Amino acid sequence: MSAAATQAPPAVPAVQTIPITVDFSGGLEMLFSNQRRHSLDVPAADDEGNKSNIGFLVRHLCSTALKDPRTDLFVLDHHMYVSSLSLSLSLTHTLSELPSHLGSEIHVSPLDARPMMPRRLRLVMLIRSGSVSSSRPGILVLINDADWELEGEEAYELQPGDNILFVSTLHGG
Amino acid sequence: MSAAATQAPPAVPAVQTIPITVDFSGGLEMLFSNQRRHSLDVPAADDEGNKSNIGFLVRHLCSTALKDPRTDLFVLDHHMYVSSLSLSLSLTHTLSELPSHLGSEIHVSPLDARPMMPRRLRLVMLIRSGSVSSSRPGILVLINDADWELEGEEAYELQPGDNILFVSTLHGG
Amino acid sequence: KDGHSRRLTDEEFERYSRQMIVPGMGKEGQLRLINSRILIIGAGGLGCPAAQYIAGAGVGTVGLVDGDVVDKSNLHRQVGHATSRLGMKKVDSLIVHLRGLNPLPTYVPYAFPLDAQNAADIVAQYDVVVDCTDNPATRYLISDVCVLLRKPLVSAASVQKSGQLIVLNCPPTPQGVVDATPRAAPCYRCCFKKPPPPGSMVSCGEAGIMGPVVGMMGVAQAGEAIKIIASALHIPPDPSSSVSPETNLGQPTLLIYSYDLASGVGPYTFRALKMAGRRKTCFACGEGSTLTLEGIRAGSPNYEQFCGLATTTNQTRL
Amino acid sequence: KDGHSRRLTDEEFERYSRQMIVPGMGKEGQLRLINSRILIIGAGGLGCPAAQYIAGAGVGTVGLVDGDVVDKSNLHRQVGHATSRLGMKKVDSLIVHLRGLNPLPTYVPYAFPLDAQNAADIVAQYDVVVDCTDNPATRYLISDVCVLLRKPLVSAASVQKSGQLIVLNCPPTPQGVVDATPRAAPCYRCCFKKPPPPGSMVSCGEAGIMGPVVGMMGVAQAGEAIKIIASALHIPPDPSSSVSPETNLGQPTLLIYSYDLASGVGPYTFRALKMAGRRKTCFACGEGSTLTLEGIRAGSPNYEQFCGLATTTNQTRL
Ligand SMILES: [Zn+2]
Ligand SMILES: [Zn+2]
Repeated sequence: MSAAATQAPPAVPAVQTIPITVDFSGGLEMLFSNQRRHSLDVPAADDEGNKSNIGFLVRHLCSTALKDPRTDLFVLDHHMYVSSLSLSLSLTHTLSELPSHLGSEIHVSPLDARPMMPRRLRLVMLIRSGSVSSSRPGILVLINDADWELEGEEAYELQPGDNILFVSTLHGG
Repeated sequence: MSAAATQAPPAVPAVQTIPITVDFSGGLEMLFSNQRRHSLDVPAADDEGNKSNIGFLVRHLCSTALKDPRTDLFVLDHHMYVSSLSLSLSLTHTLSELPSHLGSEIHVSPLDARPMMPRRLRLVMLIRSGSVSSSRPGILVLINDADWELEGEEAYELQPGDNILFVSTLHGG
Repeated sequence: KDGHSRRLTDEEFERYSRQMIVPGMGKEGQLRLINSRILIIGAGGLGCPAAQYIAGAGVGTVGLVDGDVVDKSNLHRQVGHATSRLGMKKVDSLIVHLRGLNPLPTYVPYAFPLDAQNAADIVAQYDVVVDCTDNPATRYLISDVCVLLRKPLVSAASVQKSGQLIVLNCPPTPQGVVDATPRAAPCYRCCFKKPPPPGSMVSCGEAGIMGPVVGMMGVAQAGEAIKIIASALHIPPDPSSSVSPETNLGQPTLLIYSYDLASGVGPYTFRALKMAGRRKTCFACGEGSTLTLEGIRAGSPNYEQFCGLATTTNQTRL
Repeated sequence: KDGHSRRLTDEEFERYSRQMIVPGMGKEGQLRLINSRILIIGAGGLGCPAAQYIAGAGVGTVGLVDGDVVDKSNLHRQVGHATSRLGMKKVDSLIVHLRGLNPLPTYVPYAFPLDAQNAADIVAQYDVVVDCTDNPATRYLISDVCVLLRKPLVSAASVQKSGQLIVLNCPPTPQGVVDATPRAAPCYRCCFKKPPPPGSMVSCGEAGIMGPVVGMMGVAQAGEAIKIIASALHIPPDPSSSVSPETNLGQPTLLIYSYDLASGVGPYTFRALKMAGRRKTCFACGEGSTLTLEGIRAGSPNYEQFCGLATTTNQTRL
């Protein structure tokens, strides 16, 4: 081993990140390997240097999902990837009606797939559109257990240790 | 007003304190004006200069209660003071059997007093004895929602923002 | 009202003694229950347990609304029905059970679905409404009517392994009044402005439901309805009173329950989420709202269209 | 066991379909329930709702232990009984209701109190034990027997406006084994080493109880018992398996419920408390424990004395 080899390489400027946790509930967790809580380090600023806010977080979740097929964060159930779903897919499709071009990446057990399909697609829409607005129906966004409207909605700037919860509204009884 | 009067008095050395919250649950909150949560600033060290721990906290709760009759922290229900209760009181006494020397400080409505009396006395014992040990029956001590045995019991040193919960064990069904 | 200071009968004393001795309840709370009227809309997975505890507690009049009949697939979770009552109207079946449990309350069956035409006439006769329904169109209708008739609303929902509960419109304040002190309580629309897309509205029948999950939410609804009546939380505090009870109902908490088949109870099994208060811009209770009972009866708003049900009548498979 | 891969009957399919389609349950989970035996000790405020949902879910054999008879003062909270069954043994009364709800399970009544002599023989016949009793002596007895017979225990308690729930001894590990991987689950004594002083042991009869509070805990017990069976959480994981499901049962959570008559649901309504795992020094399950079934039958330990009941036989008033 040469002396040169032991020298540390020049330090790459560390990307500043913010450690947060992202939770899914009300059935949404089933879209994320049944894992309710995900610990993430998100960039402290967006490409334009603005502090990362909730709007950025959703875009970040989106781009992470699309760029990194290894992470199971955006695996739906066990075998279904966001990147394989067409945005034009009608929300009223059931599994048997899925366009065939989605092809081999879809392997969902029939028993639990049919009823959940609409919600899967709903979240796919949420993520793929890259933004959630206050009028986005059916999903509440909570910042540290408070309705995001109490915190400034998309404009809320992420703080280290924040918990962001996405929970779907239920109607059954 | 003279100029001298506007001069600030020499600063008294500030007592270092630790802000914590103390919660009571499982019925114990009824001993504290039905208030579950109490925000306190406790001295950062005991008289001997040791960092304040859980054992100290209980002694502190005890001495605060006995020294400051204004605070309702240790008022039992509305009119019953810890300082008026005899330590030698048998735990099996009911209200009508209370020694008469406890006298006029006891004004408890008969309806809710009788069944709660034993628990009142139990907590009085806890506080008056000035210490809780791991074998103290009937009351669990939780440090930041974890059994205190996971945190070192009485030796656990208080940190700013800590939450200490006293909860009584229930047996009804 | 009459009877708020009457003596309890021996029968009532014997039956309710165990809750009357609970601190905060007492004879006063019990008499409030006996003199109150609670409407339970939905006699299914939420309505059965909710009704059991509301009837058991001695609420004077219990109204039950449901147009469905008992089906065998209901019985794993709808514990107020019975196999021998399959095919019977759910409200009648549930009343058989409730009357067996406690014959003292008056039970009023409404064996048809709540709709825009009948909702106001029914709701007007009750003090508190418990929403145990299973579809968003009815949930928005119930909330709108409760806003206009100033009724507190205990709302819960459940599907699969999740449950939600929130107390709304309590204490009720006039439509359009937003800047009140203490803060005006929100309605269902304040918290859930728009319904989810039509295709995502899965019912318990379609998506499944674990009995204890919906059971927990139904029992919790009974608990909230009982406390509202027993502690008179639905009576707005006297503004001249300096006592400001911290009931935290003006900015209520959405309780969410996440049941996990694969692991034990943990820190996220229950979560209390802080919701916003009444919204200025709320369609139903906000400033300048044009919602009226007459409008609702006449078909405006159209709840089915609002919730997209019209679009799902296209049942042709692609 | 036999039958774990049999077909479901049409009747079973129809009755249980709504829980079978819940993700994680399926036909496999349903068959586990059908092939299981759950013992519910106590047919009162906890036992009634627990039994309703356990029976509704299709557990194959439901045992019920209680020596009491139905009293009118029970009925505000013990929703599986009825006014027409006053004076009947609680286990028989509750079985009337359960059989009406679901005739498929086998119901086994034990119309006498659980005691040191009969406990082991009864518990041995079941897969999971649900403690719905109302006194500490029986709670310690049940836990000790569950440790020795290696049965998971779903324990809950409730009084006035408070409730508690914890899953113990799940999956069961041999007495005395402490340094296991994954961590051995605690027993009741590990969490509650000594009973409270005798005078502080207030029952629901003495101190009162709100129906929905004990109801919530009973329903939650059903939920935990059902998940243990349906997901086989009571079967210790294969040590050769690399899959380590995070069931958090080796270090379980004590769920506490604080119902507040004067305010709405809030952040402290439910709290999840992290308890310690199995204790080295535990009298029942710890290292070198000398507790045996033979000893228990012969009167050692003396549960009444341990819980101070002997001292309360002195009823002379001062
Ligand atoms: Zn509103
Ligand atoms: Zn142990």
